[in-house]
Amino acid sequence: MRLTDKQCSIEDAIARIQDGATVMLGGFGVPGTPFALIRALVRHGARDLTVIKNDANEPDMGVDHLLRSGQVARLITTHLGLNGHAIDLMNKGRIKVEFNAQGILAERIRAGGAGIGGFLSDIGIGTELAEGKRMIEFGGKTHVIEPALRADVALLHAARADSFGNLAYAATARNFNPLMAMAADCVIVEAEAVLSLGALDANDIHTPGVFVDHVTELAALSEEYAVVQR
Amino acid sequence: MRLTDKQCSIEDAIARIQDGATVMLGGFGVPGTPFALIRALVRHGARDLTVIKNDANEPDMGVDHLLRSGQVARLITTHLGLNGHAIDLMNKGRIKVEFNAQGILAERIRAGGAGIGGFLSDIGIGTELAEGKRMIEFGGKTHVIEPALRADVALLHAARADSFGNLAYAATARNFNPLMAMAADCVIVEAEAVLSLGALDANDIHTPGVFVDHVTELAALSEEYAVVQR
Amino acid sequence: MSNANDRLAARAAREIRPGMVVNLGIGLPTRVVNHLPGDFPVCLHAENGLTGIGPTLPPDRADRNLIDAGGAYVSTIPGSAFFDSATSFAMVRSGRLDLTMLGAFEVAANGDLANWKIPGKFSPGVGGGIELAQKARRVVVLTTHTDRAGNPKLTECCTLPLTARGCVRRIFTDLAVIDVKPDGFHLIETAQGVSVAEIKEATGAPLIVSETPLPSF
Amino acid sequence: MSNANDRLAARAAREIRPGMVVNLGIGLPTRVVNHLPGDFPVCLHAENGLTGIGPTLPPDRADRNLIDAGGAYVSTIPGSAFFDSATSFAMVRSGRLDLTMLGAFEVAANGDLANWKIPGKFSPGVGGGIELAQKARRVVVLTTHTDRAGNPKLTECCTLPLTARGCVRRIFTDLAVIDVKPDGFHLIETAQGVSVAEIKEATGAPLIVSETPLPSF
Repeated sequence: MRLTDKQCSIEDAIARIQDGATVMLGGFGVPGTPFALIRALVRHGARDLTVIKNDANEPDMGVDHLLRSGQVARLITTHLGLNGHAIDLMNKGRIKVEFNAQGILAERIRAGGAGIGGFLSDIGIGTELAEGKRMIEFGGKTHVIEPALRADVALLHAARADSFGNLAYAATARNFNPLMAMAADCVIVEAEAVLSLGALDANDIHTPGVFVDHVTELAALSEEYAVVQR
Repeated sequence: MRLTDKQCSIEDAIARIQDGATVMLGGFGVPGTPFALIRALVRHGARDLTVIKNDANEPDMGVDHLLRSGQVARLITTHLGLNGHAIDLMNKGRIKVEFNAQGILAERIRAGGAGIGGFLSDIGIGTELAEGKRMIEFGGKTHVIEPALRADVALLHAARADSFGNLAYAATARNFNPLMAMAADCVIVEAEAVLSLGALDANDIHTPGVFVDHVTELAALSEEYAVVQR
Repeated sequence: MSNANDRLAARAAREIRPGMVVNLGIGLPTRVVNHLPGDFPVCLHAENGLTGIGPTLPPDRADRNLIDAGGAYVSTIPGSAFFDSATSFAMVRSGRLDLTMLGAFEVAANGDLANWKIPGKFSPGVGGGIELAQKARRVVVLTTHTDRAGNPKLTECCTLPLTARGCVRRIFTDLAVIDVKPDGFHLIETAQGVSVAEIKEATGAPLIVSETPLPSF
Repeated sequence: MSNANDRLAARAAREIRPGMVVNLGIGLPTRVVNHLPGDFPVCLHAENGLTGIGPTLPPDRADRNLIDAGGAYVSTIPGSAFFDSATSFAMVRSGRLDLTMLGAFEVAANGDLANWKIPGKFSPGVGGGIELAQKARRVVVLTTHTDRAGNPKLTECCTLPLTARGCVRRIFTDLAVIDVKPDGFHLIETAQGVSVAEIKEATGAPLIVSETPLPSF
């Protein structure tokens, strides 16, 4: 037995994304954001997208390119604090924004990846975060039902991959990437290095390649990854 | 800042377990089963235990020692196929056995570790596995509500640990161990080696030490870990 | 009998398409791997936490920490990955398993499968079987056509507790290959030297047989 | 003012007991770490996926992949671990966080906290704050006693959207340390040179003051 090779070009992978698609984007702030895949999605031009990402990066960076090109109809996120432009679009009604508690967003995505319909949580009860959500009494406690989240496509950034799509992330660039890898029908990964099979220790793989559909090696690291004074 | 040292003796750690406690045991078959901690629990003698483990090991091995000593009132598990003695006790009504689908048991434990109340699943609907479970319509589908599982104590086996309790498992000895590490009020780990802080790469830790309360280095590997013809 | 089972395993191996992720259940299904070419592109999944199962190993070469879900000492191949039990079943339930091959006590003409419990006789627990049967994209069964007493295992309805409803798409037996379609069992191949009449006789439900000659295996 | 904030951060640092797992929110709480002895036994948690936060680093020494939840380039210490966002909040929600220090727009006398939204003015999203506030075993607030306009931030009731109900146990301000108990705010320490009358004046809810002299910080 041998494992298949899932390498393809960024353009071929991104070409699969259709108008109206739901797209998950890895990353928390800069680390783990798939900047090259996002640029390709801007070039590709698919519109009316629902984007799921922890944050909206910063002005003129990552997610913000998709906002400026008018491709995003809806953003499911946790915090836009570093991108005033995104907040402005939200306040003007140009994009719909759904805020989730950060760990609840992570857990909803993981639930989608785990093939379950949702989960019971007491987070946000008594605050406006729980308003409009279905409540249930279970095990002697009140819970909200948080629905699982899945996407048509997940765009991820990994430090190292192999040709089957096994992935390893670096430091805090891991964040939402392994969760989204589980939760999309088509998982596309940009990797800083794509290694031969066996180069990653089977014990140290963060995302098993079974979850991954396409992997592409970055010719150069996106400029956004340069360390800057923030 | 520095991280605390959580090393202690097996006896001191196990002494915390009280009669009536719920105890999770890592392992799938032999790999990952905490044989030394189980032996200490037999010596300790706590009774009326609810044990949660994927399986009951084999006759005269691991869980079976606890069954023979009469310490187990209830077993939450997925499959007893390799332990006819456990099946016999079940059929005679000497222990109560609750069977879960394997992935549902894993997910219920993880849910306990994630601090959520339970989750929605369609597994087992239309079979006797779903009988008696609360059902709910959600998102246009019928689900059963699977309650989260937590334990008073989890007993785990790791290949390598550091003194803070960061853990790495070997190969398929991982199985339920990292899930149970999240889901118990007191997590006790036997490790084949306890290394100094920093010896485990921060990227390759399977269970962060924050989840772990006590870690103990095995003086010798339990005889059950010898490779035998099965 | 062993010859017949080998032939059935060899036939079932052709069910596996290049690039699939496949889980092989305990028993007959495990033998299928012996009938794949050594460099066949497939990813075998073991629900105890391994993708990329390599050949089984004798005890003197085994890794004590490396078993499949049936407890056999196995090996890795380049690109294998280890993971926990929740991640393993996340793969199964979220549709990343293209195919599973399972054993059976009974398969009904509507695709119902019973393979985990015989009340009063055999009740070791369901293990991972229920999720494999319910969630793999394609479920096929490998089984002897009749039980040891000669009773059919392919029946109108299951009498034993179900593993999953309507899940089975194809059945490989020592006598035949049978598809499960909305209108019931369809005979699509016969074992060499076995007549259609013999197969009908051994099947506990109507068998739809096309007019055209069937291939044999 | 900066002096006062340093003093408040130094006082709050004494809240951290050896061996605790602690999450320090963005802003004032982050400064607390500067007031811990270099070898103090504590595990700092960053909700973006790190336990064992080490000192912040200047850009020329930073790792581009290693930030805290506020986006600052940080470092590791021996025993640090990285993990995904679901695992990170599993730690929080399952009770493995001994203490969190948060900022506040308003804290009510019943422990209600508002710190994430000012309708019409400031609505960047709640981030991880709600789970920290609701699930850390102990929640303390670090804040200026009044807002820039001089209005009290410690009030009878919160008027802004809540982060979590009844979660705050202790408040560290530039003027005082105040405990939140079932019967309301209890003054337990005063900043040097600040009178109890001044503190009462700056507090928007009744302040319970014991007869015995209070320590100052």
